[in-house]
Amino acid sequence: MSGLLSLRGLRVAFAGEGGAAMAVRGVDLELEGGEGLALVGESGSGKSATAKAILGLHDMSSTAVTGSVRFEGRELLELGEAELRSFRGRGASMVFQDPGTSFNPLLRMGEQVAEAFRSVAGLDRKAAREAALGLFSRLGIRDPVTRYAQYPHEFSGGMLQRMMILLALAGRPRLLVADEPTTALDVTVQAQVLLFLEELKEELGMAVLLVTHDMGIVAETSTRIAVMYAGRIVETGGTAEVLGSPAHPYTEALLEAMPRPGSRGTRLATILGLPPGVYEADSGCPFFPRCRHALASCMDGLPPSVEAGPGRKSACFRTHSLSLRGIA
Amino acid sequence: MLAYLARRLLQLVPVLLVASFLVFVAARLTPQDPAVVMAGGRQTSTAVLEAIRAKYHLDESVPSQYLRWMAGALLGDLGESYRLKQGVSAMIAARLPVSLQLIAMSVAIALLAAVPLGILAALRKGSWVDILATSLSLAALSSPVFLTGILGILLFSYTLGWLPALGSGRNFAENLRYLLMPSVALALNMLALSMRMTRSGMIEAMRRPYIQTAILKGLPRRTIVLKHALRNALLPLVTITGLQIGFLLSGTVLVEYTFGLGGLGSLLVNAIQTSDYPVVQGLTLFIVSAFLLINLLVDLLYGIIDPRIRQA
Amino acid sequence: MTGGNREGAGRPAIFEARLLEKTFPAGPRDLLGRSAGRLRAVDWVDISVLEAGILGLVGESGCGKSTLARLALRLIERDAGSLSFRGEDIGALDGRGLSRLRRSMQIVFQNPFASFNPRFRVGTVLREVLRVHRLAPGAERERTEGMLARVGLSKELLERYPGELSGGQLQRLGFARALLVEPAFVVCDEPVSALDVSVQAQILNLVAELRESLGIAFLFIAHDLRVVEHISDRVAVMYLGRIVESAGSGELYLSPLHPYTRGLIRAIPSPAGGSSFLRDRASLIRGEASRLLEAPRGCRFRPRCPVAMARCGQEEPGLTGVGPGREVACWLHHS
Amino acid sequence: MRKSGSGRALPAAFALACIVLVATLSSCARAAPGASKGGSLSFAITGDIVALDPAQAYDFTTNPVVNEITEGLLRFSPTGELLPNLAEKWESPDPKTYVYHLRKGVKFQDGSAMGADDVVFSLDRIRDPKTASSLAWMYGSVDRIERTDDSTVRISLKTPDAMFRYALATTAGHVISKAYYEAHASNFGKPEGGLLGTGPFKFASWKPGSEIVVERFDGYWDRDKGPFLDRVVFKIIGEDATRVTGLKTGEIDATIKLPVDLLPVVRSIKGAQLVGVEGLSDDWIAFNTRRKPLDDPQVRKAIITAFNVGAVMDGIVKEAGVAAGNQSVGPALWTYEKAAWETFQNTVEKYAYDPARARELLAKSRGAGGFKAKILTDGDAFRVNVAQALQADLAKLGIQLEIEKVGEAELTTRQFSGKRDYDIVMGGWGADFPDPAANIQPFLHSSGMGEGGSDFAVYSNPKVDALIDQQSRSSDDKERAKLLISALQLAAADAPYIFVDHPKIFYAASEKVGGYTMSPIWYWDSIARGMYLKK
Amino acid sequence: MRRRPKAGRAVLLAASSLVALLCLGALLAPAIAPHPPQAIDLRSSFAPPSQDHPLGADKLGRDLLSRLLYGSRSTLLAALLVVASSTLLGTVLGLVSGYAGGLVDAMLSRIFDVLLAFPALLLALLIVASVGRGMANAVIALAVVYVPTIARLVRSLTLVESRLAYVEAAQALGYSSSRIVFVHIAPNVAPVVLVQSTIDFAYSILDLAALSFLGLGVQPPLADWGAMLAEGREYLLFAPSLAVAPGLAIMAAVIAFNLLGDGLQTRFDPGRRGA
Repeated sequence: MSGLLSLRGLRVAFAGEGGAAMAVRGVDLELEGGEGLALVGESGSGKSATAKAILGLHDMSSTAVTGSVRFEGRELLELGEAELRSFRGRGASMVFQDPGTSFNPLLRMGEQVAEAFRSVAGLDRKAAREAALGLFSRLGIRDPVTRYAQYPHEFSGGMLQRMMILLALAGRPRLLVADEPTTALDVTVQAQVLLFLEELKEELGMAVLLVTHDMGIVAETSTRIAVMYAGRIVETGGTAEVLGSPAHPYTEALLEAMPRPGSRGTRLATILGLPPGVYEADSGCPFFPRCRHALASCMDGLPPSVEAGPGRKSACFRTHSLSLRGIA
Repeated sequence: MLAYLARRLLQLVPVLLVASFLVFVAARLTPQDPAVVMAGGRQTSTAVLEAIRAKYHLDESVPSQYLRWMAGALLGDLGESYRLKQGVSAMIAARLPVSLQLIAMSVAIALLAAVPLGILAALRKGSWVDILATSLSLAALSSPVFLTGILGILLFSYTLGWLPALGSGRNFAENLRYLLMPSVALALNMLALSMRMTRSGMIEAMRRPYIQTAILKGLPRRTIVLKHALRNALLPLVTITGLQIGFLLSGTVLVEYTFGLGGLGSLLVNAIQTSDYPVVQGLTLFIVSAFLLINLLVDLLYGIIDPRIRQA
Repeated sequence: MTGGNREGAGRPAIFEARLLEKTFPAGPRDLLGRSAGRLRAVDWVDISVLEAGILGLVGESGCGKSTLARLALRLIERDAGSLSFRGEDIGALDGRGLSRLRRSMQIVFQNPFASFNPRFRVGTVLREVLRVHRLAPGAERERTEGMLARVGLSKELLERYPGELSGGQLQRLGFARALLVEPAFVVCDEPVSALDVSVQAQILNLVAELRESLGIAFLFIAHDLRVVEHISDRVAVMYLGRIVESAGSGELYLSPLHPYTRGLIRAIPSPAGGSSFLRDRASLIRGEASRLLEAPRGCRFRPRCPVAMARCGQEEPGLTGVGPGREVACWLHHS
Repeated sequence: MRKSGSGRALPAAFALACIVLVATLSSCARAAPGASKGGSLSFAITGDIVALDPAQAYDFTTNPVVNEITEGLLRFSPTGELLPNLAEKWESPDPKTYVYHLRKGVKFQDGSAMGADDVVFSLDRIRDPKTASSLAWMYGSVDRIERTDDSTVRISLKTPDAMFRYALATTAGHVISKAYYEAHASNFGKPEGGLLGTGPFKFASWKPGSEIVVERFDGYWDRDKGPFLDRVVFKIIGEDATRVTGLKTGEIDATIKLPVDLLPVVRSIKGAQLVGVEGLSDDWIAFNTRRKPLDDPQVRKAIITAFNVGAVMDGIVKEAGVAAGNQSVGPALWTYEKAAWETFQNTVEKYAYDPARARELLAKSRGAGGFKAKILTDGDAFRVNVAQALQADLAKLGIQLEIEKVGEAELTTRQFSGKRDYDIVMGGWGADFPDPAANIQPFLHSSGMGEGGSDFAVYSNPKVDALIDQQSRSSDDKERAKLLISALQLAAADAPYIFVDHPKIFYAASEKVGGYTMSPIWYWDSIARGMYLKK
Repeated sequence: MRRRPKAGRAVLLAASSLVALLCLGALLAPAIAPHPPQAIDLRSSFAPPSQDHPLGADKLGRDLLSRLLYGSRSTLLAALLVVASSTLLGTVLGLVSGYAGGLVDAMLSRIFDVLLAFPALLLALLIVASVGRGMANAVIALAVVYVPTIARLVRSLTLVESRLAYVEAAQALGYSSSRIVFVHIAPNVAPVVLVQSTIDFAYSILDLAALSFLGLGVQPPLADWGAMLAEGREYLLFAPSLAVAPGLAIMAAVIAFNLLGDGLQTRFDPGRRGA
């Protein structure tokens, strides 16, 4: 299997007030070329930190990233600044959560787009301008020449995010990491942006690692899913399979907590308690205190990630003894 | 933009009016009798004192004196100095170049040193460069202008003889040498504050998502720092620059006094010490107007750098 | 509790707003600094909440939902329109009357982390409510502890500072604080949008339980139609300051009438993979809402509407009854 | 004349003796070997000039500049005698009439000739209250000034005035060009208008606050005496240390008015010359004799006796003044009847330092048991220091003296205002003329009690007034001395003042400057006229 | 990786110790000063450092060390008065202005505009020149000068706080305006005000020194450091310690309070830590 991206034992720790804040505690993940994988988790689960680590975007003066990030066989964590620079945008690229802050507020929009073409695609000044104007037109922007000279705050959020996506794709990367790309957008705009992303994915054939907290988005966009909890991946598998019959109690609880058609008038399932803090050391299964299926033995060390079906894994001691409910 | 400028200028009018009235009243609250001071002190006859009072309209009521003064001020005539018997406007005009050059040099020194230092300290946060720059800026921030001035004279002029201790040169080039020590003394506070501002602005800017976008574009670090981060980091610096120039205006009072420079600051101190009301009033009004205009310019500059403000 | 028809036919309204209007200065300013334009945040809105009912209000950001919430509580003053509580005109209340009203109407806010004064312990915050309103004198401790239990929190939290609590705990505290004055009507302004899905479920359960056991009526504001649908009896859809459709919750979801409502529902990504917009691209609403500075000519949804007609550019449709308990503001449904 | 420590007014002082302290070299003779013509000299003054106008030239910064440009009808010799200048000779046919014969061929700096019209115009202008000249009082007894012919001017007095004769040697007697004044009526004396006179240097430029430049006038009438320098630049430097530093670095060639504590520093500068002359100024402390308990002479005497003037001389004044022996008229001012003055000085009661006696005096006075009082002074370091010394001495006596330090202008106002709003005030004073009366009448005559007057002690003694009036009308210096001494004897019993010292003034220059000898009356005369730079 | 927070604590510790040292010096001056500060001994005029006068003596033979110790009392007391009064008044005005809005806010803001139109020291100079010199007047003048800055700051903080949900919640609960302003908002603006007033303390030491330097400050024989510096300046060329010692004392005090301000800022505002 010639994986596009392979994470092994990835750990990310930030310098925090109480010492090292362990945001990512050993993530293993595989991604094939052209594949759509969703990385799902609640806030603080470490999904964004994982995404940033792939692109080497952490501030190295205050962050420790260890483990292995292999991209097409190359170890990214060992790359120098120059190599990393040429990797970003061409090998893999990224889209961030808030399009409103992803662009420099003081520079003209056209210039910021053209800059990407110059740097990533190696175009000269004039060609970059042409490319940027072309990009504006492609987004259906009327009067692109005028809009070229406008500033980010004069564009709508949805438009900015689409630009960001195109900009990220300027160097034809094989992987696009999208970190909650629609969370800051309204639902109607979110649909437009997700659709746009989907079209591009089909057109360019790149792999997409979509970071999100919304199971709905996962179902709509990704063939595979990886569920994160407290800095680790607890379950992976095909989206339909995982949502239909989760193997990990956390996945199950997450799905049951969602309001859905027909849930009106019923009590939603809840997950009691809080996830372990970033400074807390491991002791047993991290989901143990909140797990309704937990046994006393779940306290005995970290549950290993085990095969839970074809192409599926789950990090639960009871993977094979539980039958969990999903959503049809 | 023009409407904005017009609105801002219009807003200055009431502020200036009230300020001018305050200045006028403040000058009149002083316990000194200008006629006696002007007479120089000696068995002056009452007739001479009366003549002096009549000549300068000191025998009129305060409101009428104020109206007379304001009417003149609007036409650019700020009255005549009691002590130096010259037109206040002309005195200001004659002394303005020295102060202007002093302030300009200070601003230049402060910013030219502060911005690169601030960037360096921010990029190497926590390194010895940062610690050194931060500590020196603290010392500079805490050193009184007058102390630096006299220590400078003691060291560089009196002991080492490297720099002229006093006065100004005959032309711009000569002035660069003459005004070096005064402008450095004056610039230190601003330098320190600007350095800190640049540093924190830079640290703040480097954390922004758009910097990550820039990194993603594979831009060289230089471009990221100078093109993307610096401009944003300079915004808070621009905001305080107006205020800083206020500090400089105050500072010239002390620096010009120490270095024997015939600028507006020394004029003001002398005028205050000799109860030369017309000079105190006129000069204060001038400085306040200049300060307000500078702040307006700074705001406009802010608008030029930040399109969000420009279009709001 | 069943999911049956709880649209409450026959129950009286506890809260009503009629032709409510609020504008804010916006746009370029003239020489004296006055703004030329006015942003029409809430534009002739009619809503009513029934006793012990839950009215869901849904709309995208900037549509005026939060302004409406603050107008209802008179935290900001309306420009025009009327407000009534149990038939009493509360728009005209003076300070004393307002203070009385505030024991009957309460509000819970979106951001739980900003909802509490970070300098005060939880216990202090809660006891202050009782003290200011002279409730339960001498029994403050019991009352606050009782209320904590009611919202599912441990009394140990009384000694903690808000900064030490999680978002979910704080949001429950928000309810506890609001409920201490024993209100009959609570406005919830996006109470779950800052919360993770597992915590969101706790709050939704809490609201349902409070209505059930205490008979409290709610105006529940959210941008997530799934959440609103889950919790409400009725749902009103707001678009750029105006209610464009209102209906019983299940009904609205099953057969939306207004093109905006329809688009909104279609745009919701579904985990069940049922109604994926990716497979039905045509129904997507295009473009984005932009804030209105002037009253529009024609329907305000027209620029984004997939089925706009000539008339939509001429006249703005009013909210019209189109069936039992159903109202919609669209020319398509005007007979 | 009011004397200020920090630089505004003159300590008018006249000395028969000029004490000269020479640090290194001092050249008195003109055209010494190695002297050269030309060159530019920079001279530091302590503040900006008031105006380029003799009518306003009444202080230590304005006078040195104006004196280079305009000149008086007469001038003083170094010993205080009147010498001819623009007036070739003069006579007083009767005590109320003075006639001046003008020197012929004197030209203004624009080449026009000076005539009687210019003289009458110049003197009348100073007299005119509208001019508001600080020197107008010198013409207080003048009735008429008239031109007799083109080279003669006649001045008639209303009453005889023993001191009028001196006025024409001061800036009050300086002659300006009438035509020039009329052409520059609006900006005369200002940087744009400038000043035109007959002096050795002509006005070139004035950068207010920085410097005034004068250039050599080649048509100067007294060509033998100067001018030699091409240019003199008066630099305005308020800070003493800066001035001395400038002297060291060579940016300053000469300066006047150095504080005593910097004198050793100046001496240590290689090649610097330093000269001090005894002025006839007084540093004085006045009791407000109308304020309780200071209205009791016993209280005043107790204070004087408790005040250790000797320590002040040693520790504060040092070489910058001579002890006054509690008298306003020092030996340098004994311009006539020297013996009589000397006898008086030796015999008069001085209330010398004696703490025990002070306690006795106070115990018997209205201030017994101690009291609180305030002393008013400005920020001048010398005065503040003396006030603090007095404060410490009086504390031992049980008198709590509070120091009220005000600005110089406020001190002036309160010293001269009719309200006399102070308990004790400290100041400086110098005679304008070389005559003992110049340091007696202002202090003691009750006419000075009102606004603008200099009777700082609010002292009023009809007998003293009568004696002073009588001497003023007399033209016999022997008689005048007798009358004045009698007045002083009466006043000594009342002890309205403490006279601390007669301060000196210091001139410092680099060794290359020659051709100037500082005289006690230097401030009424050109400094740069004979100056040259050695090669 | 834990360097920054530790450095922050170290800064706070260093600053507090320095401030404590200064205050201790001022409090214990009578006990530790070798001489009474006003004891004139003309024989010791300009005495060099010796056993008797550890830092030498001034023109009047007064002990420099003793005067420095006592000088710290007037310097610190004056600065404290300036900061306390301006902070109190500025905070109240800022709270009222920010919360009340409308006409009250407009009027107060215009007053602040006018006062802020003057460069700070210039305004102080003008006030002292008109009401008369002396420490009390200098303190009043500087307090007036500092009020609008604090008031502006508090006003903007109040505006921010007013929009926070906890304030709206208090309004919704029917709390009175004064309760909301003084019980709820005030404690939340307090940390920023505390930081600002610490920095203002540093500035007021400098400004008071400047006024004293220009002869507008304390009256002799009392001396604050500014007055000592102004006095010592005359003897700079031959007895530099008379000017340099008080100058350095001013600098040390200003550094201490600036540092304390930095430390407090880091402590209260962890979001901007290291910035």
